[in-house]
Amino acid sequence: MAGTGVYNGKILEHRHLNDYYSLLTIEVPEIAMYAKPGQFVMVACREQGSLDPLLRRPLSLHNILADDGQIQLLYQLRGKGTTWLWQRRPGETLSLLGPLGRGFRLPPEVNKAVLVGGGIGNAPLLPIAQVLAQFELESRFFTGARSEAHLVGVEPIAALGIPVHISTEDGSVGRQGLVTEELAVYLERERPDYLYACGPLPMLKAVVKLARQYGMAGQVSLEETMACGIGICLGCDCGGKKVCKEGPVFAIEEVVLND
Amino acid sequence: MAGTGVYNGKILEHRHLNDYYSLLTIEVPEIAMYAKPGQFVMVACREQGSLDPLLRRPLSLHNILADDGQIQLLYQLRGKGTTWLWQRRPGETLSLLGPLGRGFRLPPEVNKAVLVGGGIGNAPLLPIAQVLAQFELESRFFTGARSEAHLVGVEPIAALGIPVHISTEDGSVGRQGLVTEELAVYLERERPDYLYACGPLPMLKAVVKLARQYGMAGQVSLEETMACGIGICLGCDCGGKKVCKEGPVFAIEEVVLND
Amino acid sequence: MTEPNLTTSLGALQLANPVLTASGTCGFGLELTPFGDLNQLGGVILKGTTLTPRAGNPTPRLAETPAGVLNAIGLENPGIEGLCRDVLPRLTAFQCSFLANISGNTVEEYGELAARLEGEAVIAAIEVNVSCPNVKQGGIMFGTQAEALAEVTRTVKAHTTKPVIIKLTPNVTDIVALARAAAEAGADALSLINTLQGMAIDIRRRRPVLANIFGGLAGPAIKPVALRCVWQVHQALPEMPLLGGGGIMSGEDAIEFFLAGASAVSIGTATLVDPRAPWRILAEIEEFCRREGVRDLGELIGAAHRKEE
Amino acid sequence: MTEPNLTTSLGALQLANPVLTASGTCGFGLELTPFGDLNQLGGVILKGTTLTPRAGNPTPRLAETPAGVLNAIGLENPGIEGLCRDVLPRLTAFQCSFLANISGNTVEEYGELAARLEGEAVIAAIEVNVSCPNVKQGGIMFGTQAEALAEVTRTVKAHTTKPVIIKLTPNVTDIVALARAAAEAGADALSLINTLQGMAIDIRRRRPVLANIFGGLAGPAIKPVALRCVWQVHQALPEMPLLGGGGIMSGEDAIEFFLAGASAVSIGTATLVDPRAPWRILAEIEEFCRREGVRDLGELIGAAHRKEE
Ligand SMILES: Cc1cc2nc3c(=O)[nH]c(=O)nc-3n(C[C@H](O)[C@H](O)[C@H](O)COP(=O)(O)OP(=O)(O)OC[C@H]3O[C@@H](n4cnc5c(N)ncnc54)[C@H](O)[C@@H]3O)c2cc1C
Ligand SMILES: Cc1cc2nc3c(=O)[nH]c(=O)nc-3n(C[C@H](O)[C@H](O)[C@H](O)COP(=O)(O)OP(=O)(O)OC[C@H]3O[C@@H](n4cnc5c(N)ncnc54)[C@H](O)[C@@H]3O)c2cc1C
Ligand SMILES: Cc1cc2nc3c(=O)[nH]c(=O)nc-3n(C[C@H](O)[C@H](O)[C@H](O)COP(=O)(O)O)c2cc1C
Ligand SMILES: Cc1cc2nc3c(=O)[nH]c(=O)nc-3n(C[C@H](O)[C@H](O)[C@H](O)COP(=O)(O)O)c2cc1C
Ligand code: FES
Ligand code: FES
Repeated sequence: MAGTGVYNGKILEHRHLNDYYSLLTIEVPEIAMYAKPGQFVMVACREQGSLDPLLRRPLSLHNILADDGQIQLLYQLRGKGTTWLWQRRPGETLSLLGPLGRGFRLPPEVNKAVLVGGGIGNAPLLPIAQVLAQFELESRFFTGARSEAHLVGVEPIAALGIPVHISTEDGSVGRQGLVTEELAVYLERERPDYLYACGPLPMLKAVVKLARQYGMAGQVSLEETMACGIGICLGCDCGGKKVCKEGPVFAIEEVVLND
Repeated sequence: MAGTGVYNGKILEHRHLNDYYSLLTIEVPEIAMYAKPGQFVMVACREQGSLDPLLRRPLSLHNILADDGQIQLLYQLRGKGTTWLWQRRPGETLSLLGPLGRGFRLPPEVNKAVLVGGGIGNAPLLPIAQVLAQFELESRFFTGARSEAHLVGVEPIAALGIPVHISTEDGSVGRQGLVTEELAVYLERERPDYLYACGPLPMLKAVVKLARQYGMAGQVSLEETMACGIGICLGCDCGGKKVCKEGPVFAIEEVVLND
Repeated sequence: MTEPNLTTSLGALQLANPVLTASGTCGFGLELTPFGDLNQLGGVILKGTTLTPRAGNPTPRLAETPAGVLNAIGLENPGIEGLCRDVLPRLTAFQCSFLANISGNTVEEYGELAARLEGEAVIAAIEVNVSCPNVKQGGIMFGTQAEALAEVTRTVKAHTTKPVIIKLTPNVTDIVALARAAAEAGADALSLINTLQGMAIDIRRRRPVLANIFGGLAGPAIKPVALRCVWQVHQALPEMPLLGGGGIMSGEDAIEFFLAGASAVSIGTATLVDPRAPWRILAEIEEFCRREGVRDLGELIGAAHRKEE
Repeated sequence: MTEPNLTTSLGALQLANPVLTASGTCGFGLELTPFGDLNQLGGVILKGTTLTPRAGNPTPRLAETPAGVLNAIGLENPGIEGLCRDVLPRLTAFQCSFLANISGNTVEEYGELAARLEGEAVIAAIEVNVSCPNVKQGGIMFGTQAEALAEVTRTVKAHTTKPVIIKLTPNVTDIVALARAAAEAGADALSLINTLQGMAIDIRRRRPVLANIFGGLAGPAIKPVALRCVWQVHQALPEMPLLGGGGIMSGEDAIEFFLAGASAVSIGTATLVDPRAPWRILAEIEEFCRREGVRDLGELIGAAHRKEE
């Protein structure tokens, strides 16, 4: 993890995509240089001098523009921290701790891969999709959301030439239903051999179940409440492993998803 | 106290005068309309959603532009709250509680008045100076500071045509010494009959002593740590009186300045 | 959709809604009238009152801390006679519930204070502040010793027919033991929590910030401790009505207290920061109930103790 | 001007400077090496260790609160054998002081833990966490009962020649009584404070945020309580060396603790928020001393107790 540290990043662009999602472009070469797909940063969501909110917020690297020394964060407006973040403007500075965690790995042998993302879970999938595209591996992207407005981060993956399958719960766009329903049909028919997934826990559970059912290997990116992001507080446990350090990406074989 | 309330003010201008002092111009007609000389506002020095710093900061009305619906605050960079304030930019909104307190009163009969201010204590003197000038009362302004860089708020009073006497501790501008030294000479010679003062406690003590010595009436504006600014917490006691409500301006006769 | 029913009670004290202003943070209520209609609040708890007038502590009496405020007012108040003579007559113009908050140096003083209020119709209930040094027992706080606490409770009960709410201090090893002592001695309800003992130091002067050295910590910083106390007491004494408070700044904070077991909440520091806070918080509670389909406040009280289905 | 002398001590434990990382907030120190040089710190207090390995509590184990953080890690750790086998050998590469932090379910376990560490030269001192339920006494925490605390202290002392630092819990009525009990039982120094018991509730789910319901509150929110504890104990036991901590985020916060009576400080939550915090805080302490003309840290320790001239 050469280069992990606390760095000031300068906001270059901040684009509110709709009422729920926003895309930050940040200049922070120290992180952009070393970051790998699936890694994340811990963002201080408060003004210097303020102690509330106290903890940094984990956000995945949505895009790593190493040559430009830039990263992009794609985030959903949720509570105190993201509300603060939402109001930041270009030119302002953010304190970032990163790059953190063990990201997505390209497995030694893959013929056909699937990417599966739910809602904001699409955020960390772009960098690994870029790698798949770069190696010209056959891959497909299955994504699901509550409704059209909650579909985010799809275009940049589509732009790589990766076919996209959209499901929405209300049918406002794509197929109506859960992403795992469409995924199941595809797995049954095409038998891809590797899977990358990120999304809400119920989705991940269903995905892992499907993967096991079809004997597929793969990796999932997990979320857990974090304080430090660097393995010193032991707050982010998942079956005896630290999500921030041994994850957030885990091999499907090693992952234990409890209720 | 008609009109006292919590209002959002829009920052129109924010001028950093030097490394220590800053002048804010704020559009807040609800306060500008009702405020009187010597009153103050409690400013929330944190972003909405943050709880740190928790308490509002008391700042005097340095200028009340009733017709324009504007006020000005002249403040010194000190700790957490003023550091936050220092970074605000035009267009941003501040939450203000006010107008608060009992300000300077024009006494029934005055022939010759003196204004005495120390450091940032000059801030609340401008509005009462304006009144004195408006009534064409003979008045003089004595002000002291550590050094030239700590002299603030003098020009707008001078611009009213009121003669100004400057003392600095290091002699970098005006007479070298304490403001009360030059004041004493003047009192002895001219025997003015009324005094308005604001400044650090040691200065106020010396001023009150002088006033008593020369049998002068007058008013002083006091500072005390405040939480509410509206008389409900009893935090700001001065000899059984609430500085925020029965003050901050007290008649010299009624004031008790302990160590 | 019909409006949620927010009426609640603390023992025999019926409240139009669960939002009360906390003692010492709302003066005598009158100071808040420029900011809102007292009649819309569940109740107003008056500044702590002692037998004789008190001048309070020297200043500084306040110190800000991260997300909190320390106070050492020292119970400045006009004394019970001053209260009854000068303040209470002015409160009869309002319909909301006024609660007295009493502090004694001895058990007997608590009894006298309660007795003096018995004839004052405007006082709907008595909140008993037991975070006071017991001068007869070397200054140990009444609220930290089960036996002393029980004695205060019994004495106040013996001198009044009004509902008696014992306000517990969190500065104890076992809040449940003290709650139980007050309950067994006849308390009609418990108020949780008073301030945590704390201090701050001025590093330039190299002296404590507060003239009194120690102060009571209030504000959002103490909310987790207050919630834990409410939870533990509700768990142990599910039938005892609780007035919860400590760091409530929003309707959502108040909801946490209801879920932990409080039947009503007291708003303290929030009012110091924003005098409209009690009204805003009430509106936010209503809004939460509407949004979440809560028809009666009772659905929330203690609900977080019930396991998920 | 010469550099200020920041060497200090906790009983027989000599420290190059007063900044230690708090147990449970710095892993085993090794995790911090990408962010700073451990050898520059006064000391590193290792994650709490128990006799047998522990998996800790289910998640969520963390909840943020205003200016604070609740944790219910549940003492996840590899057990004393795991520590001695896998961790301690890797620490010998560093020159700074490493302190073990031990937790037992019974008095005997504390003794066993201390005995096991006796031969481990890399461990400079033992910090004893007494915020653990005493399984033999119905789960009441050792740290809340003077007699149990004294027994733990005596037992640990009997099994080690290393300096023993008893880490007190603030969740008690009378911190001084407990400090005195530990002192009389032979503690070489006291560590003040561990976390305050608290909780948070998730109002959407209507359940406690933490899977464990309760957690320990740490961070700036508790600083006023921690300072008060340090002040009271230093006042009562001026000769007892104190390791102060609770909410220290800056050098200025640390100075407050020295002035209240601490000889060294422990940095906890600050490191979680910023892994460079211990180094930054040390630099800020140095900077303060230079600015204020403090030549020796000793000039500050307890200085706020001395009245102004
Ligand atoms: C490794 C990792 C990567 C993530 N990547 C992204 C991303 O790229 N885009 C994005 O929108 N979100 C991402 N999340 C979720 C994101 O961290 C939360 O949405 C965010 O912390 C919410 O903060 P808040 O203050 O707005 O909400 P609040 O609810 O006020 O937060 C309160 C506390 O809960 C924690 N918390 C809340 N939601 C979550 C969550 N889902 N996971 C972990 N902690 C949470 C916060 O960090 C904070 O400590 C990621 C989470 C993890 C663990
Ligand atoms: C009625 C009144 C009018 C004032 N008018 C002005 C003004 O016009 N311009 C100006 O620069 N300053 C004025 N002050 C002082 C100003 O309130 C403080 O400088 C300011 O609160 C410092 O806040 P901080 O967060 O930067 O400092 P910090 O030291 O971080 O503040 C910590 C706490 O101490 C309080 N505090 C600190 N200094 C003072 C002080 N001198 N008086 C009262 N409380 C203090 C703060 O309000 C806060 O609660 C006035 C004070 C009062 C009481
Ligand atoms: C300035 C101030 C004065 C207080 N005075 C009293 C009092 O007289 N009697 C009392 O029982 N509690 C008093 N309290 C405690 C509050 O009523 C309340 O219990 C405490 O502040 C916690 O609530 P909060 O965090 O909402 O402020 C006072 C608190 C503050 C901040
Ligand atoms: C995540 C976390 C884990 C902790 N684990 C331990 C522990 O194992 N043993 C212990 O004695 N204290 C433990 N503590 C308490 C800290 O060592 C420290 O006493 C406390 O957090 C107060 O300091 P702070 O406010 O600087 O964090 C832990 C604290 C946190 C936040
Ligand atoms: S967040 Fe601290 S160990 Fe993972
Ligand atoms: S600041 Fe609260 S009464 Fe004056």
